[in-house]
Amino acid sequence: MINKIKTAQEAVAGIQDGMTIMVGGFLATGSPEILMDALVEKGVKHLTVIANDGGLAEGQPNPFPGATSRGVGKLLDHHMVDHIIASHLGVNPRLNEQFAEGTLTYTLVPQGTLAEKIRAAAYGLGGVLTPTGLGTPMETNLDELGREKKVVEIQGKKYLFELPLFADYALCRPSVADKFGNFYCAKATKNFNYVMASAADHTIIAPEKLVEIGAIDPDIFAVSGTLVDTIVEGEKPWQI
Amino acid sequence: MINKIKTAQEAVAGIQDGMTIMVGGFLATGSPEILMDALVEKGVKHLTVIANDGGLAEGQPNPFPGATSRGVGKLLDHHMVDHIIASHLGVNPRLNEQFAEGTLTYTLVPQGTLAEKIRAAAYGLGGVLTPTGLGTPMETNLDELGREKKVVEIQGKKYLFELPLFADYALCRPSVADKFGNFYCAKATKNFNYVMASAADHTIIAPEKLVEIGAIDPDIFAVSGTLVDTIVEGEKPWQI
Amino acid sequence: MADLKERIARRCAKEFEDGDFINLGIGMPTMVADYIPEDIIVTCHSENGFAGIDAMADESNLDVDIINSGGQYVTVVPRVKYFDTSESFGLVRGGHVKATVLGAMEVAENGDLANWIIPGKKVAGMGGAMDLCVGCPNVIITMMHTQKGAPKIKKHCTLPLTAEKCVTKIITEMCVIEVREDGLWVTELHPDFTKEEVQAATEAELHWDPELKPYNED
Amino acid sequence: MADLKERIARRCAKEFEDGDFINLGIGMPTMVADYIPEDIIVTCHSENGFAGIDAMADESNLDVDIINSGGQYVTVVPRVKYFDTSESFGLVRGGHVKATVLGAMEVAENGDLANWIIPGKKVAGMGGAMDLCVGCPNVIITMMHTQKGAPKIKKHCTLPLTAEKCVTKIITEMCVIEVREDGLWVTELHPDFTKEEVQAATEAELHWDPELKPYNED
Repeated sequence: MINKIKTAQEAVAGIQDGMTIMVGGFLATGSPEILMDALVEKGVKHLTVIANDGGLAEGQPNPFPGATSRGVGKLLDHHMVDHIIASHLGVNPRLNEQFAEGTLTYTLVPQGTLAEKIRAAAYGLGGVLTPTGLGTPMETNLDELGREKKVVEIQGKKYLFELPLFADYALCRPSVADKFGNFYCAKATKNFNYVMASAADHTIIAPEKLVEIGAIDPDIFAVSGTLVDTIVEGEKPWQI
Repeated sequence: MINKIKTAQEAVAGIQDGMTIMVGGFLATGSPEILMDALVEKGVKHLTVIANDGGLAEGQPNPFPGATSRGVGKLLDHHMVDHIIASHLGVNPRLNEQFAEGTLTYTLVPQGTLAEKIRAAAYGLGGVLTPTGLGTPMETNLDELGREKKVVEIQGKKYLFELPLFADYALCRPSVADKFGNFYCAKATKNFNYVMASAADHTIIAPEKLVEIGAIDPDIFAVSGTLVDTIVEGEKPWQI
Repeated sequence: MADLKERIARRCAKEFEDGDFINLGIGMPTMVADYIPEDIIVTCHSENGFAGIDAMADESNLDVDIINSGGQYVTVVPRVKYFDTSESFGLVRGGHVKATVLGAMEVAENGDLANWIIPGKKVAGMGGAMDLCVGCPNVIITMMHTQKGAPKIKKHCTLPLTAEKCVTKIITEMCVIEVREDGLWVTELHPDFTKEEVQAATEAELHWDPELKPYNED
Repeated sequence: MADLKERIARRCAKEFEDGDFINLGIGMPTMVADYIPEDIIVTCHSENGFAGIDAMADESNLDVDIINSGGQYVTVVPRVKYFDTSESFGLVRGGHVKATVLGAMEVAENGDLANWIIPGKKVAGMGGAMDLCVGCPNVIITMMHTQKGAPKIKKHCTLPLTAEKCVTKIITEMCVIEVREDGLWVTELHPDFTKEEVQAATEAELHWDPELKPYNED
């Protein structure tokens, strides 16, 4: 019978140089640290990363003195990322350093549009029609694959058309998962973890807590275990 | 301070002849019966109903002998509906009777497309691009407001473009809600209740169980109370 | 007839592998679940609201909050995940449900499927069928080869379509047919029938796979 | 300066009614929450994941799973509803968040807003600002009237826009301005300033509402 539980090293073994990965988290809250660590250990290069932001650098934020870098920040520390697709790039200083060096490029996408582009990929829709970004650089900038954007008029109102956003791997951090992979993220750790889980060829989750199948009320689960390929144990709460 | 709790009669007082209402439920599982009863009592006419189906007629289904009609079926019994927008119309015999009489018309929408059209209305998107329905009567039939449909080619693949679907009122049946209106629907009663709650000008919920604010783990809530205008107590489990 | 339907269900059950997520339509397709080996985990999608449908409910375990897409009370497996319609069909449209097993009124040799409406008859509606046929990478038709002797596998569908070019495999009491780019290829033939009998019961032209095997129902 | 910011926050708090669902940006807009009367319920959206943000957290109540959109640890009200980014911005784009309160670099007389990027400077990103300005029916700008003496309320924005024609109201230490179809209308004037002083600090032409009132900060 299928057993999805693997070590972090086994889980990321298929992630190759040049691949596109999605990483859950918002300023690293809700990011799967154990999978970031395994990627750093593996030393993958030239990644395209889809995430809300660049995570956190060492020492960010308060109130945890001496904190290591977090989330996507770990990949940036090791120059593993060639391109980042995100809604905000102002917090982690590694980002602007690497933009200045010319070793990292970026595509900015408004936060809500980013979530819908990923959901469109996850759910087989042809794209997203959103009013967000009209009249701004989002209308004239090329998209993450260098494609021009279209403005569409519907019922007398204008919308920007955005294409779906896929990845090779999605790396998500549930607060609680069962051994089949059904999961949810507690409180404000949900962010991009839910949409990403169904938008990639492979989905790896690193739950903070792993429970037996049937152990909790299934109505709390937000993502179906049928979408989850691999489960990695050992993820810790943030401050530890 | 705002108090959303009203009687069923007060709750439906604003629903006028000719309005469009959305009703949660799938073959009446997850339909707000107490609100259907109040609408019947009020005697509203010429409604447009958006629902998965026409609910159930008296005696349907087994295993509850002597069951009354359920869900949208109650409105059909009293000839309160002029037009129904649904994905399935084969179960409740009142539907085909009234189609034959010429007192009821319908628009069929594939179940997944129906959910996305409602979600697009709820979430400010310009429409839905779905491959579902291509090459079928869905492509050539007019939509629920008599508009022609468009086929759009995106990245070499064809999609049918469907417009958002709004309503004046959404009538939903949570299993559990708190007094602010945060709610979830247990097990297979979710169906259309979640998307409908944010796609109407007014949202009325009839929870089977009403709890104090803060009484349960908020991570189980699926719909924000900020979307809920009115809460009606007294909804019973199905078989009672 | 019951034996033939069981034969089809048994054969169809062999299509699935450990870990698969599939959808079984109402009627004969539902029987398929009974023949999935117990040493693999196959999760069945109930499009009205969950992944993990199990057997029909009886008085001892009936929960009024759990119906299948036909409105019948059913039970669920412990790994069940409930969802709303938007998520349910997101999973379908996104290709996450590997296969759907459905009956058919007509299948055309290019994979077109008609199984939702007969013009002039009672209005029913497609429910989730159009989404399932478009979204699932594998659309498997389980049906009796003919309807009162009339072929159901046609050159072209005459009824309104459920979806274009969607069918990937047809399993009947006579044979197993793969729908390929260049037409219909019979890959398994039941020993009760000859090639000629099967072709005679089929309006579309059948091709015979060079590695044609006997019908595998164990 | 702190007093002037408090003045602006106090005035802005009067915009809200019992039952409102609003979004307060980082910085001065966050201060607005402190002045919302205690006898009404206003629910504040934190676009990273919940409805019902409360005060900043301290060591006694810090939960590592609850941050605001600036990454700071915060607390939540008991009626909190957590959500993912898709739902969060669905609520925004769908118009369900009645108002967003934001700072601005520039506001134009047609309601254009620029507050996310200065070309040539460090790359930051719009985060959720573009969605909020397009989705919320009321976009309220709270800011000091000028930046080091230079007008921020302009005929046209010179910086890249956050959203077109989105601003509905501007609240500064000097006055309250409504953005109408025919331009900027001052509806309240603070007694510390004259009409001439306000116009001199504003590049765009100001119209004076016939029912011009004193600045209402109580």
